[in-house]
Amino acid sequence: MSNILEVKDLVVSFHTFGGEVQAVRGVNFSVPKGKTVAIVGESGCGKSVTAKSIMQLLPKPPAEYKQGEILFNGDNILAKSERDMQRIRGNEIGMIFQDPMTSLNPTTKVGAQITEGILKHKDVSRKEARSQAIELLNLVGIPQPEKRVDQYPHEFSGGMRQRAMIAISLACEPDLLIADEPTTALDVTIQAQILKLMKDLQNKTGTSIILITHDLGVVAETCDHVVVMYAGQVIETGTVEEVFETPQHPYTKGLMKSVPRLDQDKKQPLIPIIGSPPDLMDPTEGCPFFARCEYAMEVCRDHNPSFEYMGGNQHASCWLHHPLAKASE
Amino acid sequence: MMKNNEQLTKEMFQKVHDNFEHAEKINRPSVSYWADVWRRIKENKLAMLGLILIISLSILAIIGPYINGYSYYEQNFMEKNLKPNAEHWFGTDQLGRDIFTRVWYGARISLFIGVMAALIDFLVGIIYGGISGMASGRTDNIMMRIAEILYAIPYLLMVILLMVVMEQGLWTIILAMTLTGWIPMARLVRGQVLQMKEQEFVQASEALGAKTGWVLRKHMIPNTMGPILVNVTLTVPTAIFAEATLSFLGLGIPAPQASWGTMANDALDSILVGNFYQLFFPAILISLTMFAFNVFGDGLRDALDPKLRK
Amino acid sequence: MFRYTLKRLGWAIVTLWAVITITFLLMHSIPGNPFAKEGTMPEAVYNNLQHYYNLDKPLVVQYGLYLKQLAQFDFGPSLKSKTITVNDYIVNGFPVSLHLGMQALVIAIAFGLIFGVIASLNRNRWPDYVSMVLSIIGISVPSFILATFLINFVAVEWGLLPVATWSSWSHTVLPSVSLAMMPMAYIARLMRSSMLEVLGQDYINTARAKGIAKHMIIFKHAIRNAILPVVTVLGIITANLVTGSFIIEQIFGIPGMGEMFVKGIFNRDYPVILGSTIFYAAILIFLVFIVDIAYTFIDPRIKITGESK
Amino acid sequence: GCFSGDSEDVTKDDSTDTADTSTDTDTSEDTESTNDGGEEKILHLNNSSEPGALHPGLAEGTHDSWPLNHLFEGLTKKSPDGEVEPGMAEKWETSEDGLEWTFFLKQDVNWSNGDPVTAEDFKYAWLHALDPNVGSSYAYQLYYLKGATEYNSADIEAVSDEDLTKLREEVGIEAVDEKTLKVTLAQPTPYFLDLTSFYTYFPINKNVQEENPEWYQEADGYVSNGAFTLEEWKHKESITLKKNENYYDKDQINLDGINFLMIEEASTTWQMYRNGELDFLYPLPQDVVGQMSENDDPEFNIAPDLAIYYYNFNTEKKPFNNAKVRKALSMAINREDLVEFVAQGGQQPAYGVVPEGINDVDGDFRQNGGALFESDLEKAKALLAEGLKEEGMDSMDEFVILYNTSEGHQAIASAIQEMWRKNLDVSTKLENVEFQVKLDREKAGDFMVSRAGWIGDYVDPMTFMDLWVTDGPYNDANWSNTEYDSLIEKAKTTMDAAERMDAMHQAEQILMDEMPVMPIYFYTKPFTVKPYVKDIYTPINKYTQFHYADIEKE
Amino acid sequence: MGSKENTYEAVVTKEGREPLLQVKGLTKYFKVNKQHLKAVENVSLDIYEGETVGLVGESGCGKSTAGRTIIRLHKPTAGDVYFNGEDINQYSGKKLKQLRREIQMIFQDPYASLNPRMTVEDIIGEALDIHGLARGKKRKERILELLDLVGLDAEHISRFPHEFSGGQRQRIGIARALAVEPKFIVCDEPISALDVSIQAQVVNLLQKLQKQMGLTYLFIAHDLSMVKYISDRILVMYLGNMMELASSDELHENPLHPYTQALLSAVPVPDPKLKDRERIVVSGDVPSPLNPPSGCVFRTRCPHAMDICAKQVPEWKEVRENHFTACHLYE
Ligand SMILES: Nc1ncnc2c1ncn2[C@@H]1O[C@H](COP(=O)(O)OP(=O)(O)OP(=O)(O)O)[C@@H](O)[C@H]1O
Ligand SMILES: Nc1ncnc2c1ncn2[C@@H]1O[C@H](COP(=O)(O)OP(=O)(O)OP(=O)(O)O)[C@@H](O)[C@H]1O
Ligand SMILES: [Mg+2]
Ligand SMILES: [Mg+2]
Repeated sequence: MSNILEVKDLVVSFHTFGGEVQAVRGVNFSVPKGKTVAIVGESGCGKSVTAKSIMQLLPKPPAEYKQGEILFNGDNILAKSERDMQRIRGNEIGMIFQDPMTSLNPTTKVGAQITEGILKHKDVSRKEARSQAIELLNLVGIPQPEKRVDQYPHEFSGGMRQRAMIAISLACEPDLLIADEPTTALDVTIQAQILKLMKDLQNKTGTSIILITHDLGVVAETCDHVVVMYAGQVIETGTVEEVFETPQHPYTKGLMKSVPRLDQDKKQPLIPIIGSPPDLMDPTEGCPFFARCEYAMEVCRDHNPSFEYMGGNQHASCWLHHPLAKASE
Repeated sequence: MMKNNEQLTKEMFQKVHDNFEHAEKINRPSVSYWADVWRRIKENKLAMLGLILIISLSILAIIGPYINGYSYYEQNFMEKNLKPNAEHWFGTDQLGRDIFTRVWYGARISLFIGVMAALIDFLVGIIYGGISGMASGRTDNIMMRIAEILYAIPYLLMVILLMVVMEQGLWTIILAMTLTGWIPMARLVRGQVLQMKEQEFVQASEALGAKTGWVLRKHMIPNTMGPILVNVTLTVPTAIFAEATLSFLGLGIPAPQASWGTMANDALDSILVGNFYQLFFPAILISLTMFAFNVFGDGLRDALDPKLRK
Repeated sequence: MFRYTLKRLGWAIVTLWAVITITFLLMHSIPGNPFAKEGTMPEAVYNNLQHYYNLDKPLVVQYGLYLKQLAQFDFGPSLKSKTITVNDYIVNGFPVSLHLGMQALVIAIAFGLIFGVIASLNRNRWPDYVSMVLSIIGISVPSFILATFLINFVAVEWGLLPVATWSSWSHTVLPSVSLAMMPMAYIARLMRSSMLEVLGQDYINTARAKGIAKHMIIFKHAIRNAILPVVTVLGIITANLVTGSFIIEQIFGIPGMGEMFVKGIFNRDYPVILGSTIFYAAILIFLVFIVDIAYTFIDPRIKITGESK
Repeated sequence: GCFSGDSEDVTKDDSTDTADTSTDTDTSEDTESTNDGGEEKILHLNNSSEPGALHPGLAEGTHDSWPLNHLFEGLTKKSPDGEVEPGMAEKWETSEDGLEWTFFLKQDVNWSNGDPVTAEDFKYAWLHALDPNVGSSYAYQLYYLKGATEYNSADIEAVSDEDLTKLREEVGIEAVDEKTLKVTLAQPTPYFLDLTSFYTYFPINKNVQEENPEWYQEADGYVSNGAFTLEEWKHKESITLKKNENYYDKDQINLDGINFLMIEEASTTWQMYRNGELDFLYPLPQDVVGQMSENDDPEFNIAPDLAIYYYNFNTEKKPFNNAKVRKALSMAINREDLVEFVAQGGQQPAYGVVPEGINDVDGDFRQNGGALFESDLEKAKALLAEGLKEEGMDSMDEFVILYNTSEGHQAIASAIQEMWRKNLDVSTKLENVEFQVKLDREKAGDFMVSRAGWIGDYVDPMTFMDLWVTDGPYNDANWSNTEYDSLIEKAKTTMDAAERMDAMHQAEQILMDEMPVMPIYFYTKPFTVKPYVKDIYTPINKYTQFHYADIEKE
Repeated sequence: MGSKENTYEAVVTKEGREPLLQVKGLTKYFKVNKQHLKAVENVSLDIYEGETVGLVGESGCGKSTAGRTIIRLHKPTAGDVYFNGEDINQYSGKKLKQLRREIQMIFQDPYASLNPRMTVEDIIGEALDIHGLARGKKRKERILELLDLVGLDAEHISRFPHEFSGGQRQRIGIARALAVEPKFIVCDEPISALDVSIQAQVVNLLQKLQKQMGLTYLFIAHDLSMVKYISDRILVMYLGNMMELASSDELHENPLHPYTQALLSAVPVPDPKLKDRERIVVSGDVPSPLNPPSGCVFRTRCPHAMDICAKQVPEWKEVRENHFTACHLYE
């Protein structure tokens, strides 16, 4: 089996004051070993919830796993106990969060935050853990790691903090690394540094990576596979080349057209996606993209299309690919 | 997901043209900020309990003294120290006065003291803190230092001076409550103002050419109101409580008027002779009021918390 | 750091001076005099007393004399007692109040933190409500009522502890508990909301993602960060506790400093009023300073600079 | 001042340095050790508050006097049934005109440090208290002595040292020899003998005072001449007295010691009494007094007191300038109810100003005088109407009753307020102020009706009667009546007992007719005592005395 | 900084038009703990009517401060700003208020820049009220007109900000700025906080409005691709200092300054075919503005740093036609 992770039909809801938020509604995708899979989509489409579900980090309540399974190396994570999860977290699956400013404990030394995971999962002495931490800091390109390991996060710059976060997540050489928008809060120059670092590390360790982002540029440059999410659903998957060259879902197409390229002419207007994503509190029966879709058909209003194979590695869920749609054109 | 393809017809695959209209539509009904807050408060059972208690206490404070036909001052030595009974629902006190009537009369005074003290704290605090926060720099520094010094001056000394200078009574007590009570409020307001000054919508208003007064009125005050209001609700019971403490020192409301504080203090010795009820009623009402305002204030804080908004 | 301390010290002296001056003026502007009794005493006796305590001098002179005396750390005599001076009051009373206050403080902090943490970890479930109700009781029952009840039931009816005085450890239990209730409740509530805030922070998720067990996260990551707001208020709470509570000392007959202040004012015992005010203000200033220092240890983000906030 | 104090050793362990003040008894404060086979007999009392000074010349008030009365003994003392009996003096003589008194001290009287008590000690003590430089607030208790007033009122700033010495020498005290003290009075004072048992008249050990002017501030080095000595003084906490082995009458003393606490809160002390932590309790919480007297509790006692509770009318303010109005108000209150239901301490309703317990020529002054007015609602109403008409008023304006903050005073004031409202339809407001403020306002005449009380200094009607002479320092009602003034003057100057008493009876009648002050009740001293405490007695003008008390636990 | 006087001359373009806005040697320091935080240092720039000038740079490099100082929300530490030839630093009171009608600002955070307690009507109406532009019925008409202009529904008028999506909110902010009919708008990262899919909504709207009303923009962003797309000319800033100024095409094709080159190369391109292009990744982080490096502020991260860079501030020069830069490489 070449997939390290397979998410099957995952459904996650939040029970809030206002009612049930169906944050994730049937997500399917898989992560091949040693590859980088991007999850893209607008804010609030369920990327982070999906990622946290893999780590089982969602607070229950309000979160509830209603359906589906997450197979990590063939084992269903959702069926595991909190204790087993603690063994997996940090050890087999590492995670990097979006905001390096808030993801580190401000009152604990960076070194201690790195060694914490090592001490938990590996049978090493404190001293050894510390030297490993220094090594890790060195690995992620922090100068003078011997000194830095005894500093507090606030003494680090934003880029360094994110490097430290990466060091923490890589401390136990996990098989899978989930990076939830690791560069969104950073400047382009720093982003370039971090992405390069991640690529280099992957080449060295062969870790599989799930990279969550909404920057298509980042996806194109760093990932092998793409998962496009919209309103809690996966609407398209495929290799980067497939999705960028032959996007099958109007939403994916819209995403491509709404960002300018450096070489794009000013005269050539951008094409935005009109409106905003639907409310996940009570989503419609039909295609969630219906209200914003320029190709919308009557069938889309009340019927949610199924996730279909498009050839190659590509899947998409759109009625346009239905034989009847092609026929009516 | 659709599996039953047989239902699909060709007509269904006609293009829809008018659907962009929907895209910009907002489906949710329009709710104002306060309506939203109210909705969230309503969902907080504890806070609602607090609110209901506050309302009930207020209503009883208004009508309570008239319910059973006694007056708060009438004494009947033949009926002193009676346990609660059909005639005197909460019993009578050392001078044979009806505790039920007195307790609700006391509710008026205590609640009035609490609310007025909170209001005055609020007004003074908002003005002082507002000026301090808006001025910033040296003025701010000096104003805050003055408040600091004031805080270190013996409170009781000021209260006694006040009691001497002013005629004894309700307003003097209220003033006594607010002598330094406004300081935390001023600090809070100042903090809020400083925070608010950095908010983009305030800067937007400034960019539009708004004057300080305008910014204060239109933006600062309405937006700092949340935490301040929470503080106000929490000041009410604090003042009631503080009045009770002053009563212990004999500096409470003059007889025969009664506040919960003076009643509790007067009844303190009654438990020595086993008349717990004399202390029980005022004490439980103080506690209930504290409880009510506190949970309501907490609920309000939660409801106003922008982090919980969505 | 040294410069900072010096700066704080300078400001402390200015504050104290302002407090002294205002208190001096205030106390001399309230009517009454320390020697008044039911019916007046003969003119001569009164004059002798006034003279004896320099009260016949103009206020400015008295003020000057007092400051001079103060510069030698002498708070002067008590006008009501020929036996103990204000210094004695403090030297005798403060250790007692300190003992009582520290004991109450320990109770308040320990239980306050425990209740707060438990409540926050079980938000909107019964442990939350229980600790909430407990802390509401803590802040809503005036201490004189609580103390009276404790004496009546715990001491007299059930005979578990002695009623009053300050003679053995068992005598200190009831007053400490009575005194601790209010700050305990306050700390519990503060801790609860602060914990809730911290538990929602990203770094808690980071720790969980490392596979750290829940209780370790709470101890190593949550509490330490959540305790910061508690530390801020600890200065004032401690100052209030260790300088004595009049009500608690009065009810339990404890020879602390609390009554010094209140009685001083009621008796117009000028040196006692000034002495206790200065002492209280000094303690307050000192503790706030200590809290600021402590802050830098708990929160490495805060560096002591010349700025005071 | 001499108050810069070297008393920093107060916090040290007090159970150590007692060897030099005590003789042969165990120095341990524990009750385990014994001196006559049984348990140590220590009585536990509550003195309510820290004494200001345990020094006869500097003491003021009851908190000082209670321990002081057990520590010291004057020329005379009071017997358990209230009679004056020899103390340090074994006998005395009076001159014909009542101005010269000669006291002969007992031979075997000694200080607790072994020094003999001498006439010089008395002279020294009294002059010390009168010294204007000492600032004794009870110095005026010695004003009966010739030249005492002059000496004490000398303007210290102005007077020269020689002049002051001269004034001092002119005070009428003379130590004729070691054991003979001659006293010359300024005026004949029939009750002088009674005064000599008062604490300002106690001696102090001259040598001790001169060697260490602060001897009285700590138990260590404390020297007294009474039945007990000071064993331990934990400031603001407790005072422990121990039997004085040098006391001439020590065989009569059964207790090993007395322990005074200083807890002010009456409810706390009552709980301590209930819990067995106190053996005797005075004062008691009002509610407790009410309940105990209702239940006829065997531990409950009511001792008489020499004090009156009354209201001042400000006779300079309309309509209280009108005697009819004043009288109407006084007649409209029900004193029996007030005493029974509000004050609850077995107090006596007052229809005069002199309480019971003071001897007349024959019998009791109060009983001989009887009730000088009566409560009568109808008459009160009529009088009020009449009085108001005389003042040209239709009705009584609302006025304020001023009292100093205290629950007891508040209860009385509330009850009187209600009685006036109900009976005369007169509305009033209550204003409680701090004690200090009340005094200030009374002095300034800034009141309408104010609460007051007076505790007799000595056991003679005069201690009450001379309060209301024109411009008298205690005459807060600002009342003036020449007839009354001359009657008081007459009573003060005559040595003829019958004439004196008669003049005072007449004066009291005038006072009650004019009613510048409205008597309410005479105080009592309700107390509780455990049944195993025996042989205590309560002189009318003092707290309960334990000199001869004993503890007999089964 | 001996080049202050010459700077302005150098910046004048040869088109001969009078610039709408002239910034001369603008400097803004903040006092932080008794230290100077050099947020903006000696920035000079002319902006011509109807053009869009982009301002890019890393976070904290002083873009917002520059924008705010230009429109007098901050008082400059040094330097002048001329609007229509008049020195606006001398303005106060009435004149300043008048200036507020000419110059407006759009803010970065669509959540924070709208008062959550005001309806859309009040938010947009505020501008009208402050300047007394319309009252009563006319006020409402004007607001509806503005809503229409930014593509919002009339029925949105009574709604509160939290009911809108980010893009809609940003449009409300634009409507508010437009209410006073300004000539010049500082757009302080108006799209950075928006989802890619809706960024285009705002950008398109801004472009449409510019065409319709002849607006002039100072467009601040850190996303080079969007800046390039929308701007006529681009000014690159680093640590408060100007690095490079050129027309957007010129800047893209011939970046002169090593920093610009690094910036351009760091921008990820949404094209998998270009995945393996050679990139210049600058190392390290931006130094603290409290203690900026001597000489050229970029030298600490510059791959071409030379000895002189530490010693001397590079001069602001026109290296190619209408293409300015401050770099020792071009001396
Ligand atoms: N704890 C929670 N309680 C209620 N709803 C939640 C909670 N966490 C997430 N949601 C909801 O789930 C949905 C998906 O959120 P998620 O965080 O996965 O979005 P995202 O794709 O990561 O967006 P972003 O790009 O902003 O990070 C959102 O609508 C959000 O409101
Ligand atoms: N009011 C202020 N007081 C003190 N320092 C300030 C103030 N405003 C900005 N600064 C500082 O000035 C520098 C420049 O800030 P500015 O906001 O202009 O940067 P920016 O380029 O807009 O960054 P971003 O991309 O993050 O918005 C920063 O170091 C910032 O901390
Ligand atoms: Mg997310
Ligand atoms: Mg900015």
